[in-house]
Amino acid sequence: MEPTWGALAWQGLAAIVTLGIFSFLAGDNPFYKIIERTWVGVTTGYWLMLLYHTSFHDKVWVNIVVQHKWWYILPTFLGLLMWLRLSRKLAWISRYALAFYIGISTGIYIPLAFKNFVFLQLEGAVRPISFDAAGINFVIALVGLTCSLSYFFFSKPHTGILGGMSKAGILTLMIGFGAGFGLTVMGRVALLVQRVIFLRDYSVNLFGKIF
Amino acid sequence: MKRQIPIALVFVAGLLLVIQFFVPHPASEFFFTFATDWIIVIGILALPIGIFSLLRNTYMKGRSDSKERIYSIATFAGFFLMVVSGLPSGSREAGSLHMKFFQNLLVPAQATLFSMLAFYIASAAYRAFRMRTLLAGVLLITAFVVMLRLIPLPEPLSTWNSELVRWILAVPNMAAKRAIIIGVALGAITYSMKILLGIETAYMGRD
Amino acid sequence: MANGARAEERRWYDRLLVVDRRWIYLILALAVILPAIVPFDVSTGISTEVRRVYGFVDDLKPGEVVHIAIDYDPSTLAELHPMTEAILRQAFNRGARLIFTTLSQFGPAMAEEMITRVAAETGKKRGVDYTFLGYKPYPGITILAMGSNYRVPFPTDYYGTPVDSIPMMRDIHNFRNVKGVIALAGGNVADFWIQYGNAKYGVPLGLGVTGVMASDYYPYLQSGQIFGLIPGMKGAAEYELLAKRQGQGSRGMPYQMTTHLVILVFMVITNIAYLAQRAARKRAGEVRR
Amino acid sequence: MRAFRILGLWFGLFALLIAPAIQAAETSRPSPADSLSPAAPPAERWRPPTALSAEDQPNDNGHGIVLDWSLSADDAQLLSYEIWMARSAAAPESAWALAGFALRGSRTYSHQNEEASLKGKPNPIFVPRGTPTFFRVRGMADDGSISGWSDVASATARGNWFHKGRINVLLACLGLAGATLYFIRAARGGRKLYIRPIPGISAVDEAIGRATEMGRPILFVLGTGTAGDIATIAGYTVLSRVARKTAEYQTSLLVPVNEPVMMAMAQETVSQAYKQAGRPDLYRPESVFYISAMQFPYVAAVNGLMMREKTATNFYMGVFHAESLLLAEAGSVSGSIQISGTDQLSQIPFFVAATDYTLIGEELYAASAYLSQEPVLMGPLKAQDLIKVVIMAILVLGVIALTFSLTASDPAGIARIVSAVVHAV
Repeated sequence: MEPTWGALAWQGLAAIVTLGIFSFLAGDNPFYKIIERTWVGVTTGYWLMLLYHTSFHDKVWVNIVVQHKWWYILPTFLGLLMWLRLSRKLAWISRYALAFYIGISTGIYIPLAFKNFVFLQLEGAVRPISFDAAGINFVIALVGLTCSLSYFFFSKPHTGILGGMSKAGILTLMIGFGAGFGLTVMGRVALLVQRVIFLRDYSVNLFGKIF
Repeated sequence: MKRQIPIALVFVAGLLLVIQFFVPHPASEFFFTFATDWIIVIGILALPIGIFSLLRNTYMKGRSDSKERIYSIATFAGFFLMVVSGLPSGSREAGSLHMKFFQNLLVPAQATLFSMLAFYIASAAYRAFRMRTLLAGVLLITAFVVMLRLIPLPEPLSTWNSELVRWILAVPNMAAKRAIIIGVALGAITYSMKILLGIETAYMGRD
Repeated sequence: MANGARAEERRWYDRLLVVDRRWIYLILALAVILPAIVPFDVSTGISTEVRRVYGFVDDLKPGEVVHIAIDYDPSTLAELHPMTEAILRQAFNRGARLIFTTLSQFGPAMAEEMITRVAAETGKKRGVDYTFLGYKPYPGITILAMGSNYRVPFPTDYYGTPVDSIPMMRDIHNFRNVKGVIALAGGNVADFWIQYGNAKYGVPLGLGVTGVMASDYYPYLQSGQIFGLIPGMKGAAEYELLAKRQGQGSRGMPYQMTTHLVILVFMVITNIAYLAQRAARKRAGEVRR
Repeated sequence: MRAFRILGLWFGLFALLIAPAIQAAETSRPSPADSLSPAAPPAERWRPPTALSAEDQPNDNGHGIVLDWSLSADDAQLLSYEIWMARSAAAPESAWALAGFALRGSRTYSHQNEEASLKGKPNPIFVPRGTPTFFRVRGMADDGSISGWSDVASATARGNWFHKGRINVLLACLGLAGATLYFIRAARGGRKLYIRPIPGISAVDEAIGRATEMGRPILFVLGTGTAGDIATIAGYTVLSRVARKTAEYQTSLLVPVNEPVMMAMAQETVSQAYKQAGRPDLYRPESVFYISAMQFPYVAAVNGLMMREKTATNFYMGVFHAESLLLAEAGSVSGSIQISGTDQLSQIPFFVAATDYTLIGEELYAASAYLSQEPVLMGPLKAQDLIKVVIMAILVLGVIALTFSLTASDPAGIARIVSAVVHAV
């Protein structure tokens, strides 16, 4: 299928952007800088319109004006208080909004973290030991987990038994980090290959059209 | 007044939401949805002050430094372009000018920056993976072994390697992950309690 | 550090350790571009778990029925699409009849595109050689229901045709009538297939999963609950090698190999240089003392 | 927490990129009423399940019913049980709807459904609150033959005021809160508390000193989480400390943020820190500035900033995603000293590899206590460690208890583990 000039022009923009960002690898340069600054402007505009059409419309406009849920005026008022930050004298009033923001966020987090991160992980880790190779691995993992946890002890000096355990713990953590690093490479390279193929296809299309 | 009341508000709001977790009743569900909507609404309405900050800084830079002017103009142009093209209600449909810029500027820029991680991984591996200490050595060797699985090796090395990788992922890696998850959760929970109790108030001005 | 810098001449290892990282970027870029210019194959060793899935499909006789579950969505497409395509092509070429389902919410459009494309290329007809039943929520219940009768969760296929009026489905009621299930999963749907499809109904089950997920499923291979496993892009490449038809899996492997190799070589070089520098400093230190 | 941010961006992206897929899925999904009715009336061959009873499901918001029954006498021949429901016991045959399946051998099923209508049509398997719902059960074999119906049972779903299944979480919360308060009191009462040094944090002062000597600015990145993420809030604490030092040394400080609310909080933090250092005159609100709410343009701009401003020291404290390495590598190109800390499991490896000091997970939260050395802040740390001991005890004792309860019924097990160990060695 022959691409149109219009499509090629839009893809050309994409290709220029791609090259501009890549040029940062050679160091900061005007090409990168102009792409970066345009990008920031475009994103901000895009984000503003996205929130305006979706979040603002759904959460503020529809709730108050369409569905008459008048109680949504309260958070809207708090949100507007944030604008007082533009004044040096009245900036502190916005702390009321910040207080709700922080209070609600942390209040939601506490019990949820206990349930999802502490109890669920414990459930996964407490199993009977089976008497085979899997059982041995399980014991190793259990020891690794206990030692790694002991590395995060803050209120006792890491000497003696605790010292030994925390050393074994940090070793386990390092193995985990190494594995995490090594595993990620494949996915990132796949992304890079996609970009390279995009550039190759684009140049093939472009020159095919010209000649 | 300037600080005590907000700190009390943090406590009250936080406590109510902790209690909410234990109440499955529909009234409590309603409260939860409403509370999370507060965060969303405050977040949306705060956006203008963020944008104002960006535009003001861009303007100041462009005015004070003639070399910067062209870049500042680029930011402004990009911003207004997206706002004007995004105002009509049909602007979010595929094929509109707004979405064309999204597709051909935002998306490729994002994908490119993301793909640059491949280069950065290589250079980080070169700089950081040196056998300075035992710990660095362990990190290095594990990463090496895991990456080696994508290199064709003669048998039986290849089988040994994949067995080893499998073991690393299932045993020590799993233990490390669990420990960090549990540790982070405990740390964050205690920290949250400090916030609710008004002990930790850096964000509101008392260290 | 200060000691080494004071040495009158910079030795090879000193220079290697502070090399400008643009050289590193350049070499990596070459490693990515090289396979695009000079195509070559990576002869990966083929693991038994992949070979077993291939063998299962290769043993199919014309007319035998296989259920292929495309249970992933566009977010894991890059890793799972290559293996799905390889399996479809091979199964169609063996003359097998295929039933497709998807239990992933965003999967249907993507699955349909792949199925119709491969079917068209191998000259297979919908309703005669294959049936695409479409999507249902609640994977656990759906799998249980399919085990009793495909018509319970899927009274019609993806296109709205009643299943009873589809020629190839006439003699097919449930898992007893299929030779096996191959589930390509990008999430925990694979667990449901093991728990319900295999454990409850005993249907032979092969899995294809993403690279990161794979380590969770090897235990089932040992216990025999799944007959084979294709892990990620590398697994797909192995499969394509067995099928002797190059696809996206094996096409991606040269890039992966060259880049991984470059990074590994970097790691070796930097350590040799580092150890050499350390040894030299130690010697210098001893002499001075 | 991140859900709020996702709501904006990803909702939009999804709608744009995957909307066709969703639509296809939607159109291919018939309503449950017609999807779950078998094609032809099957033969009734088996004996029915008996003694069906229904009850309100506990610990829910009032849309769940729990059923119990006795197995059919032909359970061994069956494949599964079908659970059907209706709005009244005398409802006509066509008004009954299939609510779910339970496998052969199961005696209980809980049905929960909160959606009153599906695509404009009333949902036949919706469980209303406050009015009774009626159920009956039958068996089904794999050839499609069925059993007779059980009796009809009914129950009324109600919302509950306390979730009994979450008692463990409640106890944990109370326990930790109690221990925290106790240790704070103990510390205030003069009890000496120790805190182990955290390498990344001990390096903070030195790193700020270096920037001052070089006359270059300090960069503080709070990550790409939201203003309310606990890790971000922990970031404010470190920022507060750094800002006080920069005020004392008169070093310039740059805090680019990616969320307006985060900007407000960071401004509060920095301005207070300057006041505490006695230099409110040096504080410029512009030093904390907003760049972009989207992850990658934000990173692009911060990377540019590092290069152009030649920042001497970079701090990364908060929630980080793929940008961790993008920032850390750019920072190392510009020759900065870098100190990082995050709670994000998948990004810690990159920070460990590419920055000079890393606060691993929990260390980020302990940083504030270490920085201030105030007893009020160190008390909670002690409580946290106490809970950790409890968790380790549960782990080890739980595994031992479970293993022994199994070996008690299998005495040969001990011998097998010995032989397995010998084999492995």
